Amino acid sequence: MTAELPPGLALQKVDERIMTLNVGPQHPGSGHMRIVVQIDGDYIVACDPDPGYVHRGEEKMAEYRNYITNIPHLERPVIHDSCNVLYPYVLGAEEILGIEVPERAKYVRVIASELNRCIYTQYWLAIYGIFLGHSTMFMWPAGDRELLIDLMEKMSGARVTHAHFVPGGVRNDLPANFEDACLRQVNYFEKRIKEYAAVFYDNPILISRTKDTGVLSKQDAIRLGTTGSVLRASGVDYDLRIKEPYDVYEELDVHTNVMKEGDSYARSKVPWLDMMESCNIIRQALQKMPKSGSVRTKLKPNPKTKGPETVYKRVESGRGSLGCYIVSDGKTEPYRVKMSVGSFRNLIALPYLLKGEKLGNMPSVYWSLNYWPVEADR
Amino acid sequence: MSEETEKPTPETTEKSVAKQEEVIELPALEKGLSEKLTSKFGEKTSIAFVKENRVRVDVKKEDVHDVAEFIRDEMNFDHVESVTGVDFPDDKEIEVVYHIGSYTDNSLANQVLTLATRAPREDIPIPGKDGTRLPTLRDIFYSVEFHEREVFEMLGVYFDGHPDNRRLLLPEDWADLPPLRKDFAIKGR
Amino acid sequence: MLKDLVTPENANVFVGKLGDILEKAIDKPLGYAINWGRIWSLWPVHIETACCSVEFGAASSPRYDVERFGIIEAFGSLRQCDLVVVQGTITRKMAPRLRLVYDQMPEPKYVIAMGACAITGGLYFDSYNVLPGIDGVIPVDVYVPGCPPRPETLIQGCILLQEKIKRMKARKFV
Amino acid sequence: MGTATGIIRALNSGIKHLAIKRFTLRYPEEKLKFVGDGYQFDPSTGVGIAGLKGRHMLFHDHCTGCQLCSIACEGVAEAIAMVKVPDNQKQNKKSIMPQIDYGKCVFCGLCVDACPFYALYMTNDYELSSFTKEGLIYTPAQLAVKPYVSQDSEIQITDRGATHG
Repeated sequence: MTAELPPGLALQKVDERIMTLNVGPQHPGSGHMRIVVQIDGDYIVACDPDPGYVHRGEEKMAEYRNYITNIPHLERPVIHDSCNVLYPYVLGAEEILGIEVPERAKYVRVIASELNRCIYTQYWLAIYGIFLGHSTMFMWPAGDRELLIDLMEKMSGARVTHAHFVPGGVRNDLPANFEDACLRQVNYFEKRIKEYAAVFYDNPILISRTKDTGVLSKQDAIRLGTTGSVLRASGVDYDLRIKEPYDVYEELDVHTNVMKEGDSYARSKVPWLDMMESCNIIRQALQKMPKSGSVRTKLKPNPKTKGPETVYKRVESGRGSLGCYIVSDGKTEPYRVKMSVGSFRNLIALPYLLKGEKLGNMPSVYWSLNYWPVEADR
Repeated sequence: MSEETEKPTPETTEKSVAKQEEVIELPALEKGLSEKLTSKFGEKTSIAFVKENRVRVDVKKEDVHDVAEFIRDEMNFDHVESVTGVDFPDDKEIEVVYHIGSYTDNSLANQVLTLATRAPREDIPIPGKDGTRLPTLRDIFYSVEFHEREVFEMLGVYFDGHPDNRRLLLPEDWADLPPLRKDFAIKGR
Repeated sequence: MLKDLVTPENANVFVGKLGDILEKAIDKPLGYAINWGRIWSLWPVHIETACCSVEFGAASSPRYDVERFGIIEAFGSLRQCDLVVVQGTITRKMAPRLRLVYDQMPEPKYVIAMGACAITGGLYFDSYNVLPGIDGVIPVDVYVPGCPPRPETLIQGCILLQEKIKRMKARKFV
Repeated sequence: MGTATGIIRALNSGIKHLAIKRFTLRYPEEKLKFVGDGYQFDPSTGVGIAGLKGRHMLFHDHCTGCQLCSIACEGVAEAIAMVKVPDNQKQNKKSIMPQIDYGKCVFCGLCVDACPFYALYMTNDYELSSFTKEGLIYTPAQLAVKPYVSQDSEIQITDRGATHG
């Protein structure tokens, strides 16, 4: 004899129990994207991310602009990480146009790139705090990030969209007394972020919300092709600053942080550890940087070869490996520019991780993927 | 384009010749990779170039599945970083480029293997229903799923065997040409 | 006497006239009080449309702290909001959603167009998927230029909006 | 670590901040101090001079009406339009000068890099909000005015945290 179900439940078929829920685009826990989730009670059965709300056609527009006017455009996908998102394009354009970069400019680029990585991660952490209902964790990172924004503002003249890197170096030299101010503020910044441990990372409330949710095993992280902090949180030691050093990263002592758990907690902790590493790199770069010299070589508008040429350059951005594929046909405009961005690559893990998860864990899993919708849509 | 980038043409200046010699010394590992592919597939693959950290292989669309399987199983490349579609209206072809990297093999960590294939291009595209088709690589590299969806909507290349060839980024009511084709003109250009 | 004046036919007109007289009588002091309340409790709706949301977040951060001006941090439920800060690009996919959000908000409601993309399309003047400014979708009260605007510029825009509300007729929405 | 001790530690680390100095910049009263007078470009060396990328400033006696700034902006935002200068103002050879629409400008500064005659610079002025779109269009006469910007405040790092003094 089978157990009798209550009359209401016995009549319901499985399909009727499943409800489709739209999360976003107007929702505090989704940002500028929509996630269509199917839930059975409290559990997510299927998830279908629907990006594209900020798809602006950057790649198409890049085909109509020359190598220098593309610069303000191609940094817009991630404005608070604009140096890093422009970096592979600039490296690729240098190879196509045949431009050498002065030594001092390389160091300035590395400092700017690391400062931007911290600025990006701080904003990401602030939003992670909001998603988890932890107001202090919005206020602290959002305030501390202003210290570094001030440095970038001194360096390039804009708060977030710098347009500072150009093929052949950077656009202007560092202002006077920049090194002292940078060292002072970076040291204070590092002291501040260490305080996050007690209030956030060791906080039992955070741990109970993020431990063992959305576990991505090492094999799956490799199979899904995830990148950046998501990959390193799953136990794969892969960082392009070490594996394929560009500019002057070879001469600097770079370490990466790897965690084995692969859950939301690890994915939220790895970027925080990386920020401390970035502070180390900035200090090293300030020390080794040539004290004077040229920062920009003259731009050549035409590619060095008249025939077709392809370049694929990668850098490690705040969200992981960021590649830029440039096809040139000898004209002053690139024939095709493709940005292979970390957010878009990590998006594939979202339906995979959310399946079987509780609906309440959705924000913590979603934002722990280090995802920035504008970048994924481009 | 592949033949032209393969070897320096005789007209190259002295400077680029000197550069070319430097490059030839460096990529021992890359040479090994390309030889591995040519010894297995022979005529089917053509090595477009061997640069520092970058090897590019051009294959026909019938062979792309076999070559990709060999790259994964025998050469330890395990994920696709990006899938790019490039439109060549003069050749009446659309090139689809897979950039394949490796996480598991430490010696291949700085290598990107570029696998390029070409699909026939139709002047009046009906995405999904015309002859612009390629076999999907999703059963080999799981990570191409969203990238191939993007190529489908941006260039109209249908991937046979892809489980989920739906629209991804463009608006739901998009009824124009696929926007990354060269004959799709943007405002005022 | 009143009973004779008011017939079922003209009752509506009569009540309306009475309301007009009442409103005119207390418009000035009441309107001032209502506007004062609106100025110091602007609730922006939590809709990020593009990358300017970074600087909107910075404006709520401890350094700039727009709560000093009565602009409370972005809020989830749009039924309780009266301010839309359009934070950047409106794509063709987002435009119907923005209109939907705007239509669901109760009167009175104000719109700040933040960033070059929201004002004229900015960098994306020739993109295939971006609207040339949001004027065609929703009416705009204050334009805040920049790409993205500095938080100071946004705060200045908010102060301008408060000035505008102060001079608005509150009666329209009573 | 137990749950109770963890929560107490978290609360404790937050409570310490009651004694820290205020970080808030009281914006309309105090304004940030920037490096220099704004972003400038030196065509003789080909390298810029660090500064804030704010509103432009046009030097009428240097401008020759060559349209290079307008061409540089063409691919970026089309914000610069060359307009006729009224007869009663300083003229140049073609009697055209740039007019900038700040509803389109993205403050990238590529127009400053393009100017070979030291005529177009950027200033520290960033307060450009307006009620109308027309109010965002700055004519050559408006661009010639040097903005008055009071800058007094800067981040200071003390033992009791960062503050704006």
